[in-house]
Amino acid sequence: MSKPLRKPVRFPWLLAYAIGYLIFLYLPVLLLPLFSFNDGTIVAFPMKGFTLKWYAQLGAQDTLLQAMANSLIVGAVTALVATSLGLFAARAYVRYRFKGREVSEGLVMLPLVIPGIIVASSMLVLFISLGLKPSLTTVILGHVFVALPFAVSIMKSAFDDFDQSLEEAAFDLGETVIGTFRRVTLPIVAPGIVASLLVTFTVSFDEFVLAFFLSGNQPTLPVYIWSQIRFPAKLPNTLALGSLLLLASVLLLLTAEYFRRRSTKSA
Amino acid sequence: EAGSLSVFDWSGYEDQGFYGGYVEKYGGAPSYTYFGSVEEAFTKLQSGFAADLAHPCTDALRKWVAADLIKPIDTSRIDNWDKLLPQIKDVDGVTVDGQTYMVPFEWGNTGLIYRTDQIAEEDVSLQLLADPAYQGKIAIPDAASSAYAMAALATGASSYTDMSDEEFQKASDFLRRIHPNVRFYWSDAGQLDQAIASGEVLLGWGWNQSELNLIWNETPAKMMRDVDKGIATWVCGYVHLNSSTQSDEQVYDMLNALSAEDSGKYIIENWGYAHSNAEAFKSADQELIKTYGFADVDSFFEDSLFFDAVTPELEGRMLKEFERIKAGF
Amino acid sequence: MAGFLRTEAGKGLALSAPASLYVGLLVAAPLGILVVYSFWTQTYVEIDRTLTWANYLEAATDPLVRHLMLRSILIAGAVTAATVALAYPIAYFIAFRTRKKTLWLLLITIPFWSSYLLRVFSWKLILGFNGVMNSALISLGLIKEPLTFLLYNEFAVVLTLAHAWAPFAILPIYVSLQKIDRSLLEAATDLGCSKLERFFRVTLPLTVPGIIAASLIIFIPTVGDYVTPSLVGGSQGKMVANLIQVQFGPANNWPLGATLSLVAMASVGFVAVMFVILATALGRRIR
Amino acid sequence: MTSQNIIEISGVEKRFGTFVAVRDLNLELKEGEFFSLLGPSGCGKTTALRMIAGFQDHDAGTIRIAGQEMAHIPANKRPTNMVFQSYAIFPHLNVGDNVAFGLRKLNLSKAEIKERVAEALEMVELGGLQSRKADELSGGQRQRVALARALVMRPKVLLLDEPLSALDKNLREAMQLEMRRLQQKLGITFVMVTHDQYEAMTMSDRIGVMFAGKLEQVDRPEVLYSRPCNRRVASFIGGMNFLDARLTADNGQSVNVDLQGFGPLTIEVNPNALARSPDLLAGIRPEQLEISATQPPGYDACLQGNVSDIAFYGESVHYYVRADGVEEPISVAVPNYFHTVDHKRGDRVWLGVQNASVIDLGAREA
Amino acid sequence: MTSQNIIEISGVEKRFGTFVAVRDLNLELKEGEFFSLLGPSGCGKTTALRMIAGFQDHDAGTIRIAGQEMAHIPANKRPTNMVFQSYAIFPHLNVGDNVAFGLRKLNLSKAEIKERVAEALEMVELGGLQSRKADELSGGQRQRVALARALVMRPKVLLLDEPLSALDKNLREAMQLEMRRLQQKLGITFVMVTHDQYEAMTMSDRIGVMFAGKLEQVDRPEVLYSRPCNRRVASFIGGMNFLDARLTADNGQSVNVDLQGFGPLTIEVNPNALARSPDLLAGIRPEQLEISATQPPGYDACLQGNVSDIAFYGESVHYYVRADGVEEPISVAVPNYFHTVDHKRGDRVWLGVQNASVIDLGAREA
Ligand SMILES: Nc1ncnc2c1ncn2[C@@H]1O[C@H](COP(=O)(O)OP(=O)(O)OP(=O)(O)O)[C@@H](O)[C@H]1O
Ligand SMILES: Nc1ncnc2c1ncn2[C@@H]1O[C@H](COP(=O)(O)OP(=O)(O)OP(=O)(O)O)[C@@H](O)[C@H]1O
Ligand SMILES: [Mg+2]
Ligand SMILES: [Mg+2]
Repeated sequence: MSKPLRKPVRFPWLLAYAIGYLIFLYLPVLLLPLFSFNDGTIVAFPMKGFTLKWYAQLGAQDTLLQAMANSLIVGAVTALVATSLGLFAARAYVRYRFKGREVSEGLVMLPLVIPGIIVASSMLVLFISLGLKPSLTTVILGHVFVALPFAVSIMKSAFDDFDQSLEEAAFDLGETVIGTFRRVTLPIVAPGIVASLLVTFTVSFDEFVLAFFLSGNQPTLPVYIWSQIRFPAKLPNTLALGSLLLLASVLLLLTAEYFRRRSTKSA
Repeated sequence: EAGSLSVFDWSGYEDQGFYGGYVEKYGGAPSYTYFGSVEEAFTKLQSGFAADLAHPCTDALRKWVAADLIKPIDTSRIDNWDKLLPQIKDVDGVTVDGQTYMVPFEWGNTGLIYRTDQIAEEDVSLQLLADPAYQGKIAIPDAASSAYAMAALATGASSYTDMSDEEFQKASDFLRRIHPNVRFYWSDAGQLDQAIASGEVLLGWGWNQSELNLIWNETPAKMMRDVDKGIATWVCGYVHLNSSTQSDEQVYDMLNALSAEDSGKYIIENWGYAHSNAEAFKSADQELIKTYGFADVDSFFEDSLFFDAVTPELEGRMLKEFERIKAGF
Repeated sequence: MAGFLRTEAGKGLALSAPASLYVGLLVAAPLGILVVYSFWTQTYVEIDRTLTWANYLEAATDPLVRHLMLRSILIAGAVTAATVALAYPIAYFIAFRTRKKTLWLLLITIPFWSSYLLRVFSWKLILGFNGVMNSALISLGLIKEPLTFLLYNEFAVVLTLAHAWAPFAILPIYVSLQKIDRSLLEAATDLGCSKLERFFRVTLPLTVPGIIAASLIIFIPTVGDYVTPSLVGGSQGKMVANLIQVQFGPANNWPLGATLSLVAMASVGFVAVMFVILATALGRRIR
Repeated sequence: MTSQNIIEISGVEKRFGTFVAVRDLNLELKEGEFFSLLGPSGCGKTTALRMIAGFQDHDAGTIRIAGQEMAHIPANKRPTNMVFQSYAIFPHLNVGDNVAFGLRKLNLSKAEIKERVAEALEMVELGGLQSRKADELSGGQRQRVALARALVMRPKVLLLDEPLSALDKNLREAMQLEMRRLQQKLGITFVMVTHDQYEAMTMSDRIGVMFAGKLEQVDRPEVLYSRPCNRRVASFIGGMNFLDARLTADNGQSVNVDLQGFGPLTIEVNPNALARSPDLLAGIRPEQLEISATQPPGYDACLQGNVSDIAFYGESVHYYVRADGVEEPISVAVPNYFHTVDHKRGDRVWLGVQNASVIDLGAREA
Repeated sequence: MTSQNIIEISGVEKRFGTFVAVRDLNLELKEGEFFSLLGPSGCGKTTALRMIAGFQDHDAGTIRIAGQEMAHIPANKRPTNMVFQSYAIFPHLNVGDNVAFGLRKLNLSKAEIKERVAEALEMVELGGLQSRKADELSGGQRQRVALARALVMRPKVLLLDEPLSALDKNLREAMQLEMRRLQQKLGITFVMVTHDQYEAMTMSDRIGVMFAGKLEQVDRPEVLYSRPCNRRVASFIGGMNFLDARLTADNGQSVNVDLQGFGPLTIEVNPNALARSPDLLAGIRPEQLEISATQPPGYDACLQGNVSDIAFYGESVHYYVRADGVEEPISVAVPNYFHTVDHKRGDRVWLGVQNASVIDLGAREA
């Protein structure tokens, strides 16, 4: 036998680019934690000194915490509603052929491509003319609208992989339509549902323009941050909160990934 | 109980030192909702947003009244009414067409803030804004009324609220001339503070709050306070909204707390803002009064320009023209 | 009726109805209202409900509107081009050059779990006068005075948005790359193509749909963005959305705002359709 | 037979839009019968099976199972169970729970469920694998779990949609024997869809051959092979040489014909042939022709030709012979008795045929 | 043979991590040869093919094509072309552009490209379909476009990875003939991967049988069938009854054995058998046994048993006979001469075998 053949190793340009791109993605995000430890209200270089006071003060910022709670509520409700609507719609698109399917599919994707300010302003007009006062409810209505395309496309890919004969098998074994959905469909598309919940929650949690137009006296976090950015003294608090949020979301994502892996391993 | 009163305010004004009397009586703070600008507040209120009190500034009041958003103030129920600075009470907007609509709260200057290490005190003037030497080194607010007030001062218009066509044209031309120098039109004060602190911007039209922030951060910068060269005074205060649902009693308790001498002392000492209560200047720490330039309050009122409510027709023109100027037209 | 619901079409319609009705109503009703408003006029706080073309006339004749519209489309085009061009290699890398696809996709999404406003704010810290970039360059001795062309101009808007839209570009392109049957690539090599030729003759044409999807998702909302331009765009970054926002805000002229919104949508729609047609045609030309 | 009809299908039709997937389906199946539906891809086999199972409504006709009309009875209420082509093993459940899935709807005690699951798994030789995860199963094991899951419901009729097509050759042959054994033991009616002729022939009591939505012939495997009803059926099952034949005399049970290339022969009338005419089509199976270098003795007719091609199939060798007066080469299969190939390409050979080997396929145009 | 070796593979190995997908591969292919790689799923056939094509590096050994060492020559520079299992028709191009794909690299004039494309399409009988869209093609058409696209490049070697597995039976058989015809006409070396024994046997000049990464036997189809090298190869191609045989005398070219059940026989020594020992394994093909109700005359050995099972295959009937002294039932294939089945289950029958039908498979444990 001759010696093993080895091709000359080439410089991995793409990997290098990918790493560079990651730096581009992370640079701005990692500055937030950095300045949350800065002992000064003006966020600029050079930094003044190390402090934890912005974190210590966080607990006392009632309105900030309230805004955060609002965002969590809006995000959670949006995620639930959008995912449920998306679940049923995606199932219909993947499973059934019917007149108007393309139209309906296109329609549901529309929010992705309508400029935010137009959605926001026209919804404000709509809600006011319906006598619906700006409130968390209107924010949720708006957020479900923008989150729906994400939910639908995620659930569609979940149902794409879903072998339809599984449902028929359950039905064939005497299960009812609802029973089949509960005992077979739901557990199998569960990873898709979790992904959809996570993504729609993120979309809502980070959404500003609609929330700004549609929120009443309960601002969501981005709206609150918007007012804080104009008010320098509170900015470091906001940075501290942003850093904590980032940490929390990383943890959440890692947990979700952990469970996803466990479920695919055992599925 | 305390929280049932809702206040629509700039963020930061939820500080309990501003209304100690209310906290004492009701055992807590009212609930606050924030806006980023008075225009934003107006849009939202017009959209049907409801609250008991709001915190606009005088220049907007005429529009608020016209849009039927606010109720007149019964000054007899304001305990401190007589102690309020008379010049402030007279400002157009606190009263509109003879009716009082606002309980003035804080006031201050809008003026030219500059880096003292780069520009000598005797050289500084509004005309410097248009000097090609300062290309990319100035910042002015992204708000038509404030910009036009500055332009009116710079071009010597007789009245800012009621400019003649010719004066309006001159003011617009001035703004057009400084446009190439503008680094950015600031929409939040922090943006201006940081730019001046870093040396990115050397001259800016801004609030005295910015000056203070710079002083606290040890930046060599100050506001040009020479009334002859041009300075403006703004007054903001609380208005009673038509959409208010709380009892008048609670609303007036809050208004009284806000205009009390203690509140004034607190805001002067801790925030460096001038308060509407004349007594407050006497009881506040005189050292700080000096640092913040409030030693001679009356001097502010002599030749300074007040942000009175502009006539609707003029306001429309300003807005439209300002948009063009910003777009480079 | 019950019979219809048991058919395939019936079940499909019933299941998809909530979502499409929801979106349909929330799209149709506001659009309808916008249309109505656009034919009204407003002076100060009074709305005049007589129908008139005045707003459209103003939008059509005012060079400011045309200027801002054009600038918005150009900036959005630049943002789209930059984002897609920067994202394509990453999507390619994840689809073809790594096994840890999930990890990379996660790495790419995590930065977007912070607040958008704070991220934009960070860009100001990086590009600012004494920001990260300038500090670094000065300490390296490459420059003496801070560079001022980094922030408050179109460049900053493009860069900030290219960052903000990254996952929206990477994901559709990744999906279309992932869908490519690997044997097609091998077939191309087998027929004599080098890697580069293979990319241009097979991979690229097959990802045109992904590129189009990514472009639309980025281009259209960018035209409507007013927050980023006002934060990092400086005196040159104003876009048509700022003008619209001014009408709904300070200027308090909703009818004009509605008109401008509709005009903007129409222009954007037109540009988008032209783009799709052009891109598809170009994709077809490659043989 | 004494046994009862368990399935009675008459006049059933299924349309998808304007396309008729199944037309005028008539079929009666006996209790305990093993029936296969055989046909090319897309001919409507699966559709027919799914109408019996209740997954698809039929547009016309009636389906009766165990005497009961099925029109308005949904799939979950029918006395049938199905083994899916993809097996449809629930991925989130282990083997035991998969098999127990349908039982849990029946109000049985836990112990009883456990017992029936164990019994069903024994039956398919998967005893003790209850706690295996679905994705830890091999193809053959998955197939058997699917079978157990259906059998545990004790259906009157078991429907199977190409149950073995995903398995490789050796496993498939093993499972064929296994399933046939099980079916005979349990006495359940099996209806199996397949496109593999050998599978159908070795497993089934009767086979239905379908083309383009139409069931063309239903018969025992031997009859299908020896008396196919027309050219399509004849060529779908096994190899067949088609030759023109002219009717010269009709003797009732048999006819005299003049067979292309071979000349006069007397062949049995095929009762299954769909239409009759003086222009007959005749078929001869490749293995029923004798090939030899000299004229073979004892055959009813002979012809001469040249070997044009030879294909070695292992157990047999196929010679393609271009015969004088016949356009298509005639294929002849010779069993590979002694690992020898007797004729070379180009050789002049004789072909011999017996009367009994020539199949009457009815009118040439049918 | 006078023709040259076009492919020379020696000592080639391929590992995926620690798993050895192909081990010690040695193979020499002649110009113009039709070679098939046959083996069960996962045995490494595709991997071997892809190493020849250059899509996969090999970890050891050498591959020479047309005399040139291929180690550092990328796939796009090799004188080979490939027909992929999935056909890999470019979906964004029409038929003409698909076929022209590789030609555009060759600096040909437009007219020349057009001409060669037309010619290649003619060759696969798709003339005039240049402007068809890829997704408007049927399975068979796709296969032929893939073939044309590779052939138009005039490769020295054409590699085919299960080119027919996606087609249905009738189309597959038609394409088998077609491809064989084309190969003979063009004189190009074909290397085809398949797992269908009949396909390999009917099309190939030589077949390599692979198991678990190892090429176990390379030979002409007839030799593979009559002289397989061991039990695995023997059972992978055709049916086979395995019986123990004890060596009683070694005569050089032949051996005397005592065959389980049948008794003493003299069988030829199999030169391919891998290992020898007194405990031999012998094989008898089912079609080479004679079955009869009475002792068949003229056979070298006989035994008696009972018919335990009957399977009807159409062209033949398989009887499974439980013989005295043999554990496994012995299968016997009888051609279906006259549409008659001669024995019933349970019948007592005789089986007869000739010396020449018993295959020496070497040592029992090999
Ligand atoms: N839901 C449907 N809508 C429209 N056409 C359909 C549908 N289901 C099946 N068909 C069509 O009906 C015909 C018969 O389909 P069916 O699945 O019964 O074929 P099959 O005989 O099972 O084929 P295969 O062997 O390929 O599984 C096909 O032409 C198919 O395209
Ligand atoms: N890229 C790879 N990484 C790891 N293992 C591989 C890879 N490619 C193939 N294998 C393994 O190598 C073995 C041989 O694979 P190969 O595809 O050559 O089999 P094959 O004989 O073509 O099978 P089939 O008939 O199923 O196509 C298999 O066990 C397969 O799992
Ligand atoms: Mg089918
Ligand atoms: Mg393979």
